[in-house]
Amino acid sequence: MTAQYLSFGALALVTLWSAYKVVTARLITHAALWMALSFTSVSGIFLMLQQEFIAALQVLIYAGAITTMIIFAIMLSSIREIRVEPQEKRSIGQRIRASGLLAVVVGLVFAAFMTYVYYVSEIPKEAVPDAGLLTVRQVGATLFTRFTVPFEVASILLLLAMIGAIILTAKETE
Amino acid sequence: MSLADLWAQHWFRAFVTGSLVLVFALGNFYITLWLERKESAWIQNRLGPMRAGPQGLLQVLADLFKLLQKEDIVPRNVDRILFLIAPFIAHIPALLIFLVVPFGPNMVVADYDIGIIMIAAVTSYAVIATFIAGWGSNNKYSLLGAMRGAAQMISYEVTLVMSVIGVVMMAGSLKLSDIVLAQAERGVLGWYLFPQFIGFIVYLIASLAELNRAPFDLMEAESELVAGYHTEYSGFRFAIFLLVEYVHMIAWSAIAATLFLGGWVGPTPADIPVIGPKLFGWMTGPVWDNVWGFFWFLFKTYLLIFILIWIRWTFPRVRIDQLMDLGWKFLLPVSLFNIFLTGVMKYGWNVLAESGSPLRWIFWLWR
Amino acid sequence: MEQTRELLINMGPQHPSTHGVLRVLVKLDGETITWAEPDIGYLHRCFEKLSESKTYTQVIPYTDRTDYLSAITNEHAFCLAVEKLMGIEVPERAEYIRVMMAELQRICSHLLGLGAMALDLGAVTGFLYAWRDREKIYSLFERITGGRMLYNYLRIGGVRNDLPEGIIGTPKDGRDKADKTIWGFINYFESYVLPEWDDLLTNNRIFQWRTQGVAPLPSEVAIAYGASGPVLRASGVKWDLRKNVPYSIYDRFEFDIPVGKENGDCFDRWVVRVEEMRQSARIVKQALQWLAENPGDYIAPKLPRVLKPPKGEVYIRYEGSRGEVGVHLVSDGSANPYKVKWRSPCFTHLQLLPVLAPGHKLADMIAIIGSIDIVLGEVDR
Amino acid sequence: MPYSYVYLPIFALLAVANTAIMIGIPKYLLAPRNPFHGEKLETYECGELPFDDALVNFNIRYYVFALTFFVFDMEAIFLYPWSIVFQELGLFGLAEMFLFLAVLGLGLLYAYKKRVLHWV
Repeated sequence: MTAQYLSFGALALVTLWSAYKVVTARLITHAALWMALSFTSVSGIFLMLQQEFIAALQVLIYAGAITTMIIFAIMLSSIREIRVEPQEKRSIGQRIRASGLLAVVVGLVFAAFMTYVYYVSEIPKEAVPDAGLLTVRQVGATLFTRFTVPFEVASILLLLAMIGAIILTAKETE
Repeated sequence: MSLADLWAQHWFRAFVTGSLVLVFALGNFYITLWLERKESAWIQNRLGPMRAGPQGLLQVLADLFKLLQKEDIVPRNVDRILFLIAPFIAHIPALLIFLVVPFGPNMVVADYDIGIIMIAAVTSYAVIATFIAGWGSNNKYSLLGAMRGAAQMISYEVTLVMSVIGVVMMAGSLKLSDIVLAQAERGVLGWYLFPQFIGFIVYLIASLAELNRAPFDLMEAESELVAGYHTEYSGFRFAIFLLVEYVHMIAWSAIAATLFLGGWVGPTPADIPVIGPKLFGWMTGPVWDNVWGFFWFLFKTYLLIFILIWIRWTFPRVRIDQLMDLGWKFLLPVSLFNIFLTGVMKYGWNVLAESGSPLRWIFWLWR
Repeated sequence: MEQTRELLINMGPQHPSTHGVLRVLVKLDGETITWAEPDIGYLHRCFEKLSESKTYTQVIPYTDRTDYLSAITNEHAFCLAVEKLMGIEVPERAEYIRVMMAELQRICSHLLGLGAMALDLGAVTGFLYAWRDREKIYSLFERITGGRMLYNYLRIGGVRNDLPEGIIGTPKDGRDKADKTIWGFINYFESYVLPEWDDLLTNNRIFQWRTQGVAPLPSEVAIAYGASGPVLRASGVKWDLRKNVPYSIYDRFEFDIPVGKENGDCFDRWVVRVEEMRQSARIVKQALQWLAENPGDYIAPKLPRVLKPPKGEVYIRYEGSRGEVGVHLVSDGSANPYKVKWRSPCFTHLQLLPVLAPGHKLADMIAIIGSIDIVLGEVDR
Repeated sequence: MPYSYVYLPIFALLAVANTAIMIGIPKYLLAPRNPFHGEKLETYECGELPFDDALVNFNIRYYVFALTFFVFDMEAIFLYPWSIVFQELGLFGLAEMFLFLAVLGLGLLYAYKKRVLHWV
């Protein structure tokens, strides 16, 4: 079991660290790539939970499509610097603010709060032992029988997203 | 710990099989590169490399050795981190694709249930690698190449996925070995090439675009963008991109062979009528099955590679807007139509198969 | 949302598809060209100034090097100018040899131009097929003149030497003798090469996508910019100096002038060149027939060693492979020309680039450069 | 079997190791190292010195491609489970998916009519 814990710890660390870097990276392209790494390690956590389908979707949609979309969005923005200029000296207050110490503290408080919520809540503390493998077949069998209406609504949602994007760009190019 | 115990450990097995796959990829990279040169020479009334080794077999080695001796230049203005990690990221999906490809009846590294989705997922990293190579180079040609590459690869990824859906519908599984077995049951003429002919053609065109090979090699179009997204790379960093390109070509051909041409399924000498069982009866058993399976797998893969090379040296390059139009306005609707057709035909067969009505022969191909 | 910024890029001087050392500055919006400007002069070799310190005969090898892909036609133009200045009568056999060589050279030059255009559009095989057939012409030329690319073969008043024994061949020669006899080459070219070009490229769907409708050049614009040769004819103007202002013995030959549409695009320029090769082959055949029927060895008149043309000036218009080659020759009566002015068709055509390119994609740029078929050696001289 | 996914990271590791070896060995053992800080280290601009920054903001039209790709990628995700089970669902499943495809097809048609799927 130790290997499992170790790998979970590593994945969690990578996820958190890369998420932190997404916010603090100076170059926006780097931030996008840190985000891709974060998504990837989250998919690793899904794999550890034996949810291969969800893990694959995580990579396909988040690390693939969303990252590509963000990269395209970056191409539209005017941020162009590739090198970071050396910084001038700053006061301690500025440094604290810049180093993200505050963010770390807030994050820790939030984590502590969430741990508390987790302990007092009714959710079983142990992972459900027989959750089993969520196969694609099961997803399909459930999605297309019980959740027909939400499924069709999803198509309308996607359609609206597409039409929205088209209208936006059409306006922009006029 | 004995070797058997070690073999039971997945990480050990992963290392061994991974090394084998790496050797397979590198070896076939070598052969494909040589084949490309010879075949292009053949098409163009030339001899191709002849000096190094018999039929120029060692020419690729000589070229690689030349690249080994090149200075590793990192230009001054590049985004160093992105520039340096791009080849690494590019290499990862090229190898991961082989995880789920069945090389033979019992020769799959890791037979995941989500095989095809995994391939699609892993491929998305190729887009990112291309993009950061182009963006990190801080070169106008590279940037244009990266933009083209990203747009082209995402557009054709959609088409590629859609063209494969038909096969999944026929086989009822995403596992590649299941798909091969489903085809094996149907006999030689039951390969999905025939019922999924539209899907196969769309797959071929889309994989050409996904591979950035002519006539869709727009992101490295040498007459427009010099070398596209890897203009700034030199020495072996450049060679890695070359390697990845060819390994991808092998991988996509292998997947096409698996999905549409029956993978490792093929006749063995023991299948020859009358004399076969007598003369080659000893050529059966699990080991020989794998040998013959691997042979047929390689044969089909190289057939497709041959076709890809043939196409490359025959057609001019299309323009980027024409490529996009082809993808979004033609291939995507066609592949959607293929899904529709497969659905209707399969349903028709399921309904009529038992009825004995003569109408059922219309749907027979989709049985 | 911030406005899109235009991207200014350099195409050339070290670019794979600028046919020599041409630099084109291109402004891009996305991938659409909004502005383009050629920057020339990287190959300037002072041809015109250099000629002033050479004798008339010594200038001929320099003319080879202006449009180095079409050397014979340049020599022909210059020789015609000097002959007109001095009033020299050229022997009939020499005239036929000159015309035959010039038309073979035209085929050779068009082959390379079209092949290079195909290469730029990504059809590497088409380029190598062009190279293969050009090689056959070169080996013929090598036997006739001793040189493969730069010949120095024409002389003022005639040609340097007669055709070698057996090079004409017979009309029955086919593919097997394509690089041994001229008849063999022409038969091979007409029966094998031209259909192959049609199959491989002209009728290729992708090729048509890439060229049809790209960079249309209205005929009035073409005339206003001084376009000539295949570029002008592709815009639907039936203008060929060989027919309209006949020189040498072109009035004795039968051939057609292929023209394109009113708004000639890259595809028209391609088709016109392919057709011109066919017409050139026709002319060569007629010349070969005459040469076979009229053997002789009078190929150049006896002239003094140092030519001193009378004072005066002369202008010759010559239909070169790429358009109108103009030679303006001024003589002050000494052994050296006072002034040689070379009108280069490529130089004129290059000015069309800023007109043709805007509004098209970056990829069309190379199709345009390929279709106006420039040789930088001639542009910069 | 969660462990069977150990193949993914190990394969990725092998790919990275292979790249590192292939780049590293020539770099430190065979290749010349001549850090001449001159024009050699400039980026390629066809033989001219690079001018202007390469990284400009591009036309917004490109963004539509990313979004359309995203929408169809989502659609593909619904298609995968459906394609496995559609034989068991019968006519109902068929109709369900065709409705879904038709709705998204409308989006593609709209994009086609608005001429936004046109590379600039």
